[in-house]
Amino acid sequence: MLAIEDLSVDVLGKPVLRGVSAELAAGSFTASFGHNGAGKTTLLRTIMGLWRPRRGRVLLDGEDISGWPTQRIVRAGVSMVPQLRGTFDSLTVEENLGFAHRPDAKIGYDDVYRLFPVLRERRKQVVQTMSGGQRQMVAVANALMSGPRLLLLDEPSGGLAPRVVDDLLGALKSINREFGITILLVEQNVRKAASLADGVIVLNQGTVAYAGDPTAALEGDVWQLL
Amino acid sequence: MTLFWQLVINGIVAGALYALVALGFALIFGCTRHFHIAHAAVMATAAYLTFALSERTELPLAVAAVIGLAAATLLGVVVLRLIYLPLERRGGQGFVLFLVSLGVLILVENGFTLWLGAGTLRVDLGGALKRPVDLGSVSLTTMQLILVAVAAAAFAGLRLLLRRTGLGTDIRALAANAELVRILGRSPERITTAVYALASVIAGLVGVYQVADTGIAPGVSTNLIIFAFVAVILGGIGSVGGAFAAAMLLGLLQNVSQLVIPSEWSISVVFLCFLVLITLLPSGLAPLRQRRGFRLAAPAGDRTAATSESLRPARVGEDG
Amino acid sequence: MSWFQDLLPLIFIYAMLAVSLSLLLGHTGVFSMAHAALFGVGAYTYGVLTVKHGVPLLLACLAAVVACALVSALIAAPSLRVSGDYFVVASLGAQVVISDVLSNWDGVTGGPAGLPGILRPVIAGVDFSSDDSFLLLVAVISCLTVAVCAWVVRSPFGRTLHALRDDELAAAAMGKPTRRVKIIVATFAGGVAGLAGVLYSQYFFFLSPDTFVLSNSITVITMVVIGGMYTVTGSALGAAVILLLPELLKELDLEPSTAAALQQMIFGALLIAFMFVRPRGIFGGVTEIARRVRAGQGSQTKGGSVADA
Amino acid sequence: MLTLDRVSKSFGGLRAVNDCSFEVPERAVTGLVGPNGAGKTTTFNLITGTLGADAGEITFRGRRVSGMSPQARVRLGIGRTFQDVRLFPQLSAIDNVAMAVPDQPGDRLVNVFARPLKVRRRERRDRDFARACLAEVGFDTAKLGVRARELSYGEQKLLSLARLLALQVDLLLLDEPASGLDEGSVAQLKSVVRALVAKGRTVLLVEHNMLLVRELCDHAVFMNEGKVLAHGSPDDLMRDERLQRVYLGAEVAEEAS
Repeated sequence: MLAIEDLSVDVLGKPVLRGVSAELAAGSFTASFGHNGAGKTTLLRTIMGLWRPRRGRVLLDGEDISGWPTQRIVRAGVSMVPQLRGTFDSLTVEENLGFAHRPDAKIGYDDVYRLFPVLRERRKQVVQTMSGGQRQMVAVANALMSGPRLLLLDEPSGGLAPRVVDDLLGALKSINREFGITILLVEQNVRKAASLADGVIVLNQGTVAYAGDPTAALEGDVWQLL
Repeated sequence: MTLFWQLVINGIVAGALYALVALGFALIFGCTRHFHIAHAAVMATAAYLTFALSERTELPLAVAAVIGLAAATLLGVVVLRLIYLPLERRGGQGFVLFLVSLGVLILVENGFTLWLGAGTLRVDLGGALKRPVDLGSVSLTTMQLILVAVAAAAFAGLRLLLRRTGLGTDIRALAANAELVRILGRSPERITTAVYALASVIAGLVGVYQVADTGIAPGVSTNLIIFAFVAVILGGIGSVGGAFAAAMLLGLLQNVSQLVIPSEWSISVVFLCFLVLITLLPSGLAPLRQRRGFRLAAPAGDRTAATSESLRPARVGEDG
Repeated sequence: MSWFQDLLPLIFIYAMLAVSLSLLLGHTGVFSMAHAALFGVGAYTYGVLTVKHGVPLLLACLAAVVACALVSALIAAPSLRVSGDYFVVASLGAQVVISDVLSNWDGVTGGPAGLPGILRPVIAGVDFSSDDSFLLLVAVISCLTVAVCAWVVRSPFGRTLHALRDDELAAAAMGKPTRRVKIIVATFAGGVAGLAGVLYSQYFFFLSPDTFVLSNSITVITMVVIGGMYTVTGSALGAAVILLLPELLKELDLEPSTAAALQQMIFGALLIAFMFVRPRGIFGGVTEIARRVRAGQGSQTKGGSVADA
Repeated sequence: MLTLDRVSKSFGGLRAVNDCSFEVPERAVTGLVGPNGAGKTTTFNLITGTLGADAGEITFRGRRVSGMSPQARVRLGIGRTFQDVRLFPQLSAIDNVAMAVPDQPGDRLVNVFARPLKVRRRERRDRDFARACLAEVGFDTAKLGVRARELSYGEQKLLSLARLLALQVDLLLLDEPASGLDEGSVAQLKSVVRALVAKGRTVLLVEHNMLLVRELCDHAVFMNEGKVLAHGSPDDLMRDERLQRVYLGAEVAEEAS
């Protein structure tokens, strides 16, 4: 569904991605790893239209979306959970979801509340006062409310307790299975993410160091890069 | 005692004027961190156009005022869309925006001076609005009464808008996390435009009032905006309610101080108090009221000093 | 060309003022709106001391510089405890207060009517009261001041200022006493502004509070921005550009009030235009190239693509 | 050398550092490891004084430093690098390093006027020293005059390390020094850190690269959710079951054993 072709991106004048190519099949669950500064976040932001590529294209269902404004990309069915700042902290849960909601999305409040029951209990609560795990749930829920076919997540488990990470990544798996949403997950938590994913992309210094099967990734030399 | 209460009344009237300006300025600053000094130009536009249209043409005053208000609102939006947003897209931040904002202010204000002269301009409203209303031993004009009512209504209305409407949620969302607004497929520019329109309408009202009451002259609107700055800083950045309260306080202080200090010193008194106050309370009056009331965004608690400033030239910078 | 001779001392004086502001604005990253007020404090201290109290001219000059430096430090001290946004408001407040004092404190400053009868100095037996000799004096002092400021900017102290401007937190993490440095540079800039004020009062023999109002602060800001706030010489040249502009307007034969408003409008338009076209000012790019040539790095930067990010 | 005793820091409702206690032994490399958001960088900020602690004591060589300004702590001998590098973008590479040399007479405006010769002499010496620091970390000497913002990320990282060397502090806090560096630079980094310790310096570093931690660190402290969960030698730590579960994943742990 998503094809990245020879993508090069400069951020603040410095090359961050250099000729990255990758493909995500519809309904797949792909995990991406790499050091800080390897270009993972830049890859996601470029797909979302927040950075412009210097070279290369991003194709969504065969259509070139690089150069589109973010709004149009979201309407075309791509959503992102940004790193750390995926919520409106001074708003309540319900206000967060309401802001993100698109009426024509096939996912609604009920789906999100079924996925994260705790959010239904706390829908009147201001996000600021919630725990890290719950906030991250709100962040994921926000992205879902815009009705994506492709969901990008930037280190959603950063700073969360292990048990919460399991819950969250488990929820991602059911988002992938039940709603049929394609997922591209950037993670530090290599083992857990790799066990969920059916494909892995390892970035190093702005290039693809490995792309393919998750188990093979963890056995080969690629591991040395992480 | 009569004098005291009259000064209190005058203080409330002045405070209401400052508060209306501060309300819009705080809304914009809290949402976007734009130090929008050209807010004064918006106010002046409403005032000057109302004057020009009613005095120089045959238009009825009410129509002139509505056109003036509309033009002021348009100016606020145009400054945002044609100047601030394009500059922001090029990486210009607080310092650059402040300089252009200053440029817009002197351009617009002097443009009107060039056109209409540097004297004090006033429109005549006729008797009804200027008639004093007696409140026991003190009095104020009907117009002043309306001003205070408008300020109270604007405050309550804005509060309601922010808390209870979809636009209010959008505005608070923008203040909380502008980038997420974009990531979720909404347009921060569109919400910002709404904020500017809203704030500019309020500023326009002040302008119309000003030209009908004490009159408009070069520097009048700049003085008002300076009071609004002080109110926003004292009220705690991001707090619209705090700005409103601080503006009322400034108005009262400026007037009541005249009991003991000659009136030509009253502005100095206000600013000296301000300088002393921010020395003692660096984050304004906000810490005095911990209640999470009327706040657009969290204060810069965990943000580091370098990132919480909006006016740093280091981020200016690139040729071409 | 006699108008030009009349203008020259003013250009030299405003060059000092602009350079002093550029130390704060461009080199330290502190946005001050009170420079006209500081200018006024210097001018009036000198004027009042010499005219009303008969203090010897050089002593009065020294007093003016010191007073101005102290006022500048006083403005800086409280607002440096908090972030930069406050400094704008605090300096605006100071500008308004000082303007008020100059025009309302009739007993001392002469109030709105102004303060006449200021004398030009006699230094070491040389009388500088004629226009030509005074021009020479102003030119020498101004050039010296600009040179001294340029020297400060290039010294290790200047480097610390630049570090502070770039990232205050990191500068503190490198052990620099950030607050003290800011107060010292504010004091120094205030002293320079005071000296400019003294020369201004001597040039006109007369002071009026109208000179030291907010709009004049904005004019000085325009000089610095247009000349190039990141370079000392650029700021000084900016003063010349901005002062020559009204002379060109005079060719249009406008009424004085019209000319004044038009002039301010042009300043406003220039501020806007420069932020779009040349945020580093007219002379900013030039000195940048010079810097690179000096550092021998001209060839190292690839087409400037990095800088344009 | 450095002791944290029950230090806590909250942001709003979030306890970023929670009752955190550990010790950094002298003349050794200590690693601070844990998942993102575990409170490592906040701990750094508390040690350097960028943030004030809500509770607890931090002592350095027996002196209580909590409450001191960042500058005072630098003078006592605590210096740091930043995760996001935080160079002075408009200054040249050499100026970035030279400005960090402590006790410069030129730091005082008075000396610039009163003792220009002394300032100039010292400045020449400081620039030489800065050049030496840059050489020590393997910075490309052809780029000494280039503005920091025009350097690559890897070069900026090296520059920030050189800046820390110029600061001549005894305790060096390195926040993710190896992230974004290529293998050659990481090797350089390792040798620099080892050389520093051999000269009697103490290093505390935050790092995600566990292999580097294992090679470089004598001790490691494991943090999660603002708390210290374990400390010991890196090898011991990597065998710790909790740490494997929370952070490492089985494969690294297998390699470690």
